[in-house]
Amino acid sequence: QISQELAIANATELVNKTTENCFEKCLTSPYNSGNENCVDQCLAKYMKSWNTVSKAYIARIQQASTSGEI
Amino acid sequence: QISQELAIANATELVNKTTENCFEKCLTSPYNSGNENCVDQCLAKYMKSWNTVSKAYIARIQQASTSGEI
Amino acid sequence: QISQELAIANATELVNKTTENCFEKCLTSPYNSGNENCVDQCLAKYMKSWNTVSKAYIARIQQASTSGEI
Amino acid sequence: KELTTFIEAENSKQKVQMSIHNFTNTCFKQCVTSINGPDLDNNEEQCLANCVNRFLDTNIRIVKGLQSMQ
Amino acid sequence: KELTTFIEAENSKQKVQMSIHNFTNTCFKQCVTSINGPDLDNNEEQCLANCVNRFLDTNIRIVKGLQSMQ
Amino acid sequence: KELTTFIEAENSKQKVQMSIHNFTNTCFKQCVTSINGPDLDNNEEQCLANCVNRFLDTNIRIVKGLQSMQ
Repeated sequence: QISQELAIANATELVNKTTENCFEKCLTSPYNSGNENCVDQCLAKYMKSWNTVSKAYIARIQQASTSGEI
Repeated sequence: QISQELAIANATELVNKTTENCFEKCLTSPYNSGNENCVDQCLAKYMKSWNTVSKAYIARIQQASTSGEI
Repeated sequence: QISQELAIANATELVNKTTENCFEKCLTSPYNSGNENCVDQCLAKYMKSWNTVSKAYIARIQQASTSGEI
Repeated sequence: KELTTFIEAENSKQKVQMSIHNFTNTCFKQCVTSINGPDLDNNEEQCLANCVNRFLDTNIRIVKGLQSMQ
Repeated sequence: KELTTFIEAENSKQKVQMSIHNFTNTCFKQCVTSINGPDLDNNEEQCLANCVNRFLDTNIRIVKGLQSMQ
Repeated sequence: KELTTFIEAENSKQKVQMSIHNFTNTCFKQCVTSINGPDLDNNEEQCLANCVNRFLDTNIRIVKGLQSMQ
Protein backbone atom coordinates (compact mmCIF):
# COMPACT_ATOMS: atom_id res chain seq x y z
CA GLN A 1 0.00 0.00 0.00
CA ILE A 2 2.89 2.36 0.69
CA SER A 3 4.30 1.58 -2.76
CA GLN A 4 0.94 2.40 -4.29
CA GLU A 5 0.74 5.77 -2.56
CA LEU A 6 4.22 6.61 -3.79
CA ALA A 7 3.27 5.58 -7.34
CA ILE A 8 0.32 7.97 -7.16
CA ALA A 9 2.54 10.75 -5.80
CA ASN A 10 4.95 10.17 -8.71
CA ALA A 11 2.24 10.15 -11.35
CA THR A 12 0.72 13.34 -9.90
CA GLU A 13 4.13 15.04 -9.90
CA LEU A 14 4.70 14.01 -13.53
CA VAL A 15 1.29 15.31 -14.65
CA ASN A 16 1.79 18.61 -12.80
CA LYS A 17 5.31 19.29 -14.09
CA THR A 18 4.45 18.30 -17.67
CA THR A 19 1.32 20.47 -17.65
CA GLU A 20 3.24 23.46 -16.28
CA ASN A 21 6.15 23.12 -18.70
CA CYS A 22 4.03 22.45 -21.79
CA PHE A 23 1.58 25.23 -20.92
CA GLU A 24 4.61 27.55 -20.66
CA LYS A 25 6.20 26.40 -23.93
CA CYS A 26 3.06 26.03 -26.09
CA LEU A 27 0.63 28.73 -25.00
CA THR A 28 0.99 32.47 -24.69
CA SER A 29 -0.97 35.38 -23.35
CA PRO A 30 -3.81 36.36 -24.13
CA TYR A 31 -4.52 32.64 -24.62
CA ASN A 32 -7.14 33.07 -27.35
CA SER A 33 -6.43 29.72 -28.94
CA GLY A 34 -5.07 26.32 -27.94
CA ASN A 35 -2.25 24.33 -29.52
CA GLU A 36 -2.87 20.62 -29.08
CA ASN A 37 -0.22 19.63 -31.61
CA CYS A 38 2.46 21.48 -29.64
CA VAL A 39 1.23 19.99 -26.34
CA ASP A 40 1.44 16.45 -27.76
CA GLN A 41 4.99 17.02 -29.05
CA CYS A 42 5.99 18.71 -25.81
CA LEU A 43 4.74 15.75 -23.78
CA ALA A 44 6.71 13.36 -26.01
CA LYS A 45 9.85 15.48 -25.56
CA TYR A 46 9.30 15.74 -21.81
CA MET A 47 9.04 11.97 -21.42
CA LYS A 48 12.23 11.49 -23.47
CA SER A 49 13.96 14.13 -21.35
CA TRP A 50 12.83 12.28 -18.24
CA ASN A 51 14.53 9.14 -19.57
CA THR A 52 17.75 10.93 -20.49
CA VAL A 53 17.93 12.67 -17.10
CA SER A 54 17.12 9.44 -15.33
CA LYS A 55 19.91 7.51 -17.10
CA ALA A 56 22.48 10.26 -16.48
CA TYR A 57 21.56 10.49 -12.79
CA ILE A 58 21.58 6.74 -12.18
CA ALA A 59 24.91 6.34 -14.03
CA ARG A 60 26.32 9.02 -11.74
CA ILE A 61 24.99 7.35 -8.58
CA GLN A 62 26.45 3.98 -9.65
CA GLN A 63 29.81 5.53 -10.50
CA ALA A 64 29.95 7.28 -7.11
CA SER A 65 28.98 4.07 -5.35
CA THR A 66 31.65 2.02 -7.24
CA SER A 67 34.42 4.54 -6.55
CA GLY A 68 33.47 4.49 -2.87
CA GLU A 69 32.48 8.17 -2.98
CA ILE A 70 29.22 7.37 -1.21
CA GLN B 1 -12.25 22.45 13.58
CA ILE B 2 -11.03 20.91 10.33
CA SER B 3 -12.89 23.60 8.38
CA GLN B 4 -11.20 26.25 10.50
CA GLU B 5 -7.72 24.88 9.85
CA LEU B 6 -8.45 24.85 6.13
CA ALA B 7 -9.71 28.43 6.29
CA ILE B 8 -6.42 29.45 7.93
CA ALA B 9 -4.42 27.53 5.30
CA ASN B 10 -6.36 29.36 2.57
CA ALA B 11 -5.91 32.79 4.13
CA THR B 12 -2.17 32.15 4.58
CA GLU B 13 -1.83 31.02 0.96
CA LEU B 14 -3.67 34.15 -0.21
CA VAL B 15 -1.47 36.48 1.86
CA ASN B 16 1.71 34.76 0.66
CA LYS B 17 0.83 34.75 -3.04
CA THR B 18 -0.45 38.33 -3.00
CA THR B 19 2.66 39.55 -1.17
CA GLU B 20 4.98 37.77 -3.62
CA ASN B 21 3.15 38.97 -6.72
CA CYS B 22 2.70 42.56 -5.57
CA PHE B 23 6.30 42.77 -4.33
CA GLU B 24 7.37 41.58 -7.79
CA LYS B 25 5.11 44.01 -9.68
CA CYS B 26 5.49 47.11 -7.49
CA LEU B 27 9.04 47.11 -6.17
CA THR B 28 12.39 46.91 -7.92
CA SER B 29 16.01 46.52 -6.98
CA PRO B 30 17.78 48.31 -5.18
CA TYR B 31 14.54 48.81 -3.20
CA ASN B 32 15.33 52.31 -1.95
CA SER B 33 11.71 53.35 -1.68
CA GLY B 34 8.33 51.75 -1.16
CA ASN B 35 5.20 52.09 -3.28
CA GLU B 36 2.13 51.71 -1.10
CA ASN B 37 -0.21 53.07 -3.74
CA CYS B 38 0.87 50.38 -6.20
CA VAL B 39 0.60 47.66 -3.53
CA ASP B 40 -2.98 48.72 -2.73
CA GLN B 41 -3.99 48.69 -6.40
CA CYS B 42 -2.20 45.40 -6.97
CA LEU B 43 -4.05 43.80 -4.07
CA ALA B 44 -7.38 45.05 -5.48
CA LYS B 45 -6.48 43.63 -8.92
CA TYR B 46 -5.32 40.34 -7.42
CA MET B 47 -8.60 39.86 -5.55
CA LYS B 48 -10.57 40.62 -8.72
CA SER B 49 -8.38 38.17 -10.63
CA TRP B 50 -9.08 35.57 -7.96
CA ASN B 51 -12.81 36.03 -8.57
CA THR B 52 -12.51 35.85 -12.35
CA VAL B 53 -10.35 32.73 -12.18
CA SER B 54 -12.66 31.19 -9.63
CA LYS B 55 -15.74 31.72 -11.81
CA ALA B 56 -14.05 30.38 -14.94
CA TYR B 57 -12.80 27.28 -13.11
CA ILE B 58 -16.12 26.50 -11.44
CA ALA B 59 -18.02 27.03 -14.73
CA ARG B 60 -15.65 24.54 -16.30
CA ILE B 61 -16.10 21.97 -13.53
CA GLN B 62 -19.90 22.28 -13.77
CA GLN B 63 -19.84 21.96 -17.55
CA ALA B 64 -17.65 18.85 -17.34
CA SER B 65 -19.91 17.37 -14.68
CA THR B 66 -23.08 18.08 -16.72
CA SER B 67 -21.63 16.58 -19.91
CA GLY B 68 -20.64 13.49 -17.94
CA GLU B 69 -16.92 14.13 -18.63
CA ILE B 70 -16.13 13.61 -14.95
CA GLN C 1 15.35 15.31 19.13
CA ILE C 2 12.89 17.82 17.73
CA SER C 3 15.64 20.45 17.68
CA GLN C 4 17.87 18.04 15.79
CA GLU C 5 15.26 17.34 13.14
CA LEU C 6 14.76 21.07 12.65
CA ALA C 7 18.52 21.58 12.35
CA ILE C 8 18.60 18.94 9.60
CA ALA C 9 15.63 20.57 7.85
CA ASN C 10 17.46 23.92 7.96
CA ALA C 11 20.73 22.50 6.65
CA THR C 12 18.90 20.71 3.82
CA GLU C 13 17.05 23.90 2.88
CA LEU C 14 20.34 25.84 2.85
CA VAL C 15 22.09 23.26 0.65
CA ASN C 16 19.15 23.14 -1.77
CA LYS C 17 18.72 26.90 -2.12
CA THR C 18 22.47 27.53 -2.46
CA THR C 19 22.83 24.79 -5.07
CA GLU C 20 19.88 26.14 -7.10
CA ASN C 21 21.03 29.76 -6.94
CA CYS C 22 24.70 29.06 -7.66
CA PHE C 23 23.85 26.62 -10.48
CA GLU C 24 21.71 29.40 -11.97
CA LYS C 25 24.35 32.12 -11.57
CA CYS C 26 27.49 30.11 -12.50
CA LEU C 27 26.48 27.60 -15.17
CA THR C 28 24.75 28.05 -18.50
CA SER C 29 23.26 25.87 -21.19
CA PRO C 30 24.62 23.66 -22.88
CA TYR C 31 26.61 22.99 -19.69
CA ASN C 32 29.77 21.74 -21.43
CA SER C 33 32.08 22.83 -18.65
CA GLY C 34 31.96 23.47 -14.91
CA ASN C 35 32.99 26.57 -13.00
CA GLU C 36 34.15 25.61 -9.51
CA ASN C 37 35.71 29.00 -8.86
CA CYS C 38 32.40 30.75 -9.44
CA VAL C 39 30.52 28.20 -7.31
CA ASP C 40 32.93 28.79 -4.40
CA GLN C 41 32.56 32.57 -4.63
CA CYS C 42 28.80 32.27 -5.02
CA LEU C 43 28.56 30.13 -1.89
CA ALA C 44 30.61 32.70 0.04
CA LYS C 45 28.33 35.50 -1.21
CA TYR C 46 25.20 33.50 -0.42
CA MET C 47 26.30 32.89 3.18
CA LYS C 48 27.09 36.59 3.62
CA SER C 49 23.70 37.46 2.14
CA TRP C 50 22.09 35.07 4.59
CA ASN C 51 23.72 36.98 7.44
CA THR C 52 22.72 40.40 6.11
CA VAL C 53 19.11 39.28 5.57
CA SER C 54 19.04 37.63 8.96
CA LYS C 55 20.23 40.79 10.75
CA ALA C 56 17.78 43.03 8.87
CA TYR C 57 14.86 40.70 9.61
CA ILE C 58 15.66 40.27 13.29
CA ALA C 59 16.19 44.04 13.72
CA ARG C 60 12.75 44.54 12.22
CA ILE C 61 11.11 41.94 14.47
CA GLN C 62 12.70 43.55 17.56
CA GLN C 63 11.68 47.03 16.50
CA ALA C 64 8.08 45.88 15.93
CA SER C 65 8.06 44.12 19.27
CA THR C 66 9.46 47.18 21.11
CA SER C 67 6.97 49.56 19.50
CA GLY C 68 4.18 47.17 20.47
CA GLU C 69 3.30 46.53 16.81
CA ILE C 70 3.26 42.79 17.46
CA LYS D 1 -19.20 7.12 8.27
CA GLU D 2 -20.62 10.62 8.33
CA LEU D 3 -17.27 11.92 9.50
CA THR D 4 -15.55 10.23 6.54
CA THR D 5 -18.02 11.85 4.12
CA PHE D 6 -17.46 15.21 5.81
CA ILE D 7 -13.66 14.91 5.60
CA GLU D 8 -13.79 13.83 1.96
CA ALA D 9 -16.05 16.74 1.08
CA GLU D 10 -13.69 19.15 2.92
CA ASN D 11 -10.71 17.60 1.13
CA SER D 12 -12.15 18.03 -2.34
CA LYS D 13 -13.29 21.59 -1.53
CA GLN D 14 -9.75 22.28 -0.34
CA LYS D 15 -8.26 20.90 -3.57
CA VAL D 16 -10.48 23.21 -5.62
CA GLN D 17 -9.41 26.15 -3.43
CA MET D 18 -5.72 25.32 -3.84
CA SER D 19 -6.15 24.98 -7.62
CA ILE D 20 -7.76 28.43 -7.70
CA HIS D 21 -4.76 29.81 -5.76
CA ASN D 22 -2.35 28.25 -8.27
CA PHE D 23 -4.28 29.36 -11.36
CA THR D 24 -4.63 32.90 -10.02
CA ASN D 25 -0.89 33.02 -9.32
CA THR D 26 0.08 31.75 -12.80
CA CYS D 27 -2.53 33.70 -14.77
CA PHE D 28 -2.09 36.98 -12.85
CA LYS D 29 1.64 36.92 -13.73
CA GLN D 30 0.84 36.38 -17.43
CA CYS D 31 -2.27 38.55 -17.87
CA VAL D 32 -1.86 41.50 -15.51
CA THR D 33 1.27 43.22 -16.74
CA SER D 34 0.81 46.70 -15.35
CA ILE D 35 -0.72 48.15 -12.22
CA ASN D 36 -2.36 51.42 -13.24
CA GLY D 37 -5.47 51.37 -11.10
CA PRO D 38 -7.48 49.02 -8.90
CA ASP D 39 -9.61 47.53 -11.71
CA LEU D 40 -9.03 44.85 -14.33
CA ASP D 41 -9.57 46.06 -17.89
CA ASN D 42 -11.51 43.92 -20.39
CA ASN D 43 -8.39 42.45 -21.96
CA GLU D 44 -7.02 41.36 -18.60
CA GLU D 45 -10.35 39.85 -17.56
CA GLN D 46 -10.64 37.92 -20.84
CA CYS D 47 -7.01 36.80 -20.66
CA LEU D 48 -7.51 35.46 -17.11
CA ALA D 49 -10.56 33.39 -18.11
CA ASN D 50 -8.78 32.11 -21.25
CA CYS D 51 -5.69 31.28 -19.23
CA VAL D 52 -7.63 29.03 -16.83
CA ASN D 53 -9.41 27.29 -19.71
CA ARG D 54 -6.22 26.74 -21.74
CA PHE D 55 -4.41 25.46 -18.63
CA LEU D 56 -7.21 22.95 -18.00
CA ASP D 57 -7.21 21.92 -21.70
CA THR D 58 -3.47 21.30 -21.46
CA ASN D 59 -3.89 19.32 -18.26
CA ILE D 60 -6.59 17.09 -19.77
CA ARG D 61 -4.58 16.58 -22.99
CA ILE D 62 -1.50 15.58 -20.95
CA VAL D 63 -3.43 13.11 -18.79
CA LYS D 64 -4.97 11.49 -21.88
CA GLY D 65 -1.58 11.38 -23.58
CA LEU D 66 0.04 9.71 -20.56
CA GLN D 67 -2.81 7.19 -20.29
CA SER D 68 -2.43 6.21 -23.95
CA MET D 69 1.30 5.56 -23.38
CA GLN D 70 0.73 2.90 -20.73
CA LYS E 1 2.71 21.84 29.68
CA GLU E 2 6.46 22.47 29.55
CA LEU E 3 6.68 20.27 26.46
CA THR E 4 3.96 22.34 24.75
CA THR E 5 5.86 25.55 25.51
CA PHE E 6 9.07 23.98 24.21
CA ILE E 7 7.39 22.82 20.97
CA GLU E 8 5.77 26.21 20.43
CA ALA E 9 9.08 28.00 20.94
CA GLU E 10 10.78 25.61 18.51
CA ASN E 11 7.97 26.13 16.00
CA SER E 12 8.22 29.88 16.02
CA LYS E 13 12.04 29.73 15.83
CA GLN E 14 11.65 27.42 12.86
CA LYS E 15 9.21 29.83 11.14
CA VAL E 16 11.74 32.66 11.51
CA GLN E 17 14.46 30.40 10.08
CA MET E 18 12.29 29.43 7.09
CA SER E 19 11.42 33.07 6.46
CA ILE E 20 15.13 33.92 6.42
CA HIS E 21 15.70 31.14 3.87
CA ASN E 22 12.92 32.53 1.66
CA PHE E 23 14.03 36.16 1.95
CA THR E 24 17.65 35.24 1.22
CA ASN E 25 16.55 33.27 -1.84
CA THR E 26 14.36 36.09 -3.21
CA CYS E 27 16.69 38.97 -2.35
CA PHE E 28 19.91 37.21 -3.49
CA LYS E 29 18.34 36.71 -6.94
CA GLN E 30 17.42 40.41 -7.15
CA CYS E 31 20.42 42.06 -5.49
CA VAL E 32 23.44 39.89 -6.32
CA THR E 33 23.65 40.03 -10.08
CA SER E 34 27.28 39.10 -10.69
CA ILE E 35 29.76 36.81 -9.00
CA ASN E 36 33.12 38.52 -9.23
CA GLY E 37 34.63 37.64 -5.87
CA PRO E 38 33.62 36.16 -2.52
CA ASP E 39 32.48 39.46 -0.93
CA LEU E 40 29.32 41.52 -1.13
CA ASP E 41 29.92 45.11 -2.23
CA ASN E 42 28.17 48.00 -0.44
CA ASN E 43 25.39 48.27 -3.03
CA GLU E 44 24.55 44.60 -2.75
CA GLU E 45 24.58 44.72 1.05
CA GLN E 46 22.29 47.76 1.08
CA CYS E 47 19.99 46.24 -1.55
CA LEU E 48 19.64 43.02 0.53
CA ALA E 49 18.65 44.92 3.68
CA ASN E 50 16.24 47.15 1.71
CA CYS E 51 14.75 44.11 0.01
CA VAL E 52 13.87 42.44 3.32
CA ASN E 53 12.36 45.65 4.67
CA ARG E 54 10.33 46.39 1.53
CA PHE E 55 9.10 42.77 1.44
CA LEU E 56 7.94 43.04 5.06
CA ASP E 57 6.30 46.44 4.37
CA THR E 58 4.41 44.84 1.46
CA ASN E 59 3.37 41.89 3.60
CA ILE E 60 2.03 44.14 6.38
CA ARG E 61 0.22 46.39 3.87
CA ILE E 62 -1.42 43.35 2.23
CA VAL E 63 -2.56 41.88 5.56
CA LYS E 64 -4.07 45.23 6.60
CA GLY E 65 -5.72 45.59 3.19
CA LEU E 66 -7.26 42.13 3.41
CA GLN E 67 -8.48 42.75 6.95
CA SER E 68 -10.21 45.98 5.91
CA MET E 69 -12.05 44.08 3.14
CA GLN E 70 -13.76 41.68 5.51
CA LYS F 1 12.49 -4.92 11.48
CA GLU F 2 11.68 -6.12 7.96
CA LEU F 3 9.03 -3.43 7.73
CA THR F 4 11.57 -0.76 8.71
CA THR F 5 13.96 -1.99 5.99
CA PHE F 6 11.12 -1.97 3.48
CA ILE F 7 10.06 1.56 4.40
CA GLU F 8 13.65 2.84 4.26
CA ALA F 9 14.17 1.27 0.84
CA GLU F 10 10.91 2.81 -0.42
CA ASN F 11 11.93 6.16 1.03
CA SER F 12 15.29 6.26 -0.71
CA LYS F 13 13.73 5.08 -3.99
CA GLN F 14 11.20 7.88 -3.61
CA LYS F 15 13.96 10.46 -3.03
CA VAL F 16 15.70 9.37 -6.23
CA GLN F 17 12.37 9.63 -8.11
CA MET F 18 11.70 13.12 -6.76
CA SER F 19 15.25 14.23 -7.68
CA ILE F 20 14.65 12.97 -11.23
CA HIS F 21 11.42 15.01 -11.37
CA ASN F 22 13.27 18.12 -10.21
CA PHE F 23 16.25 17.67 -12.56
CA THR F 24 13.95 17.01 -15.52
CA ASN F 25 11.95 20.15 -14.71
CA THR F 26 15.06 22.36 -14.39
CA CYS F 27 17.01 20.89 -17.31
CA PHE F 28 14.02 20.71 -19.69
CA LYS F 29 13.47 24.45 -19.19
CA GLN F 30 17.14 25.19 -19.97
CA CYS F 31 17.88 22.66 -22.73
CA VAL F 32 14.64 22.24 -24.68
CA THR F 33 13.98 25.69 -26.08
CA SER F 34 11.69 24.90 -29.00
CA ILE F 35 9.02 22.32 -29.68
CA ASN F 36 9.34 21.43 -33.36
CA GLY F 37 8.62 17.73 -33.27
CA PRO F 38 8.30 14.87 -30.77
CA ASP F 39 12.01 13.97 -30.66
CA LEU F 40 15.01 15.40 -28.84
CA ASP F 41 17.84 16.41 -31.15
CA ASN F 42 21.46 15.53 -30.28
CA ASN F 43 22.21 18.94 -28.79
CA GLU F 44 19.22 18.77 -26.49
CA GLU F 45 20.05 15.22 -25.41
CA GLN F 46 23.67 16.17 -24.66
CA CYS F 47 22.60 19.35 -22.86
CA LEU F 48 20.19 17.39 -20.62
CA ALA F 49 22.89 14.88 -19.58
CA ASN F 50 25.42 17.71 -19.00
CA CYS F 51 22.86 19.67 -17.02
CA VAL F 52 22.29 16.79 -14.56
CA ASN F 53 26.03 16.25 -14.16
CA ARG F 54 26.85 19.94 -13.64
CA PHE F 55 23.96 20.26 -11.15
CA LEU F 56 25.32 17.31 -9.15
CA ASP F 57 28.88 18.73 -9.32
CA THR F 58 27.55 22.02 -7.94
CA ASN F 59 25.64 20.23 -5.20
CA ILE F 60 28.72 18.23 -4.11
CA ARG F 61 30.95 21.34 -4.23
CA ILE F 62 28.44 23.29 -2.07
CA VAL F 63 28.14 20.50 0.52
CA LYS F 64 31.97 20.27 0.79
CA GLY F 65 32.22 24.04 1.03
CA LEU F 66 29.64 24.20 3.82
CA GLN F 67 31.35 21.36 5.71
CA SER F 68 34.70 23.14 5.57
CA MET F 69 33.08 26.27 7.07
CA GLN F 70 31.97 24.54 10.24
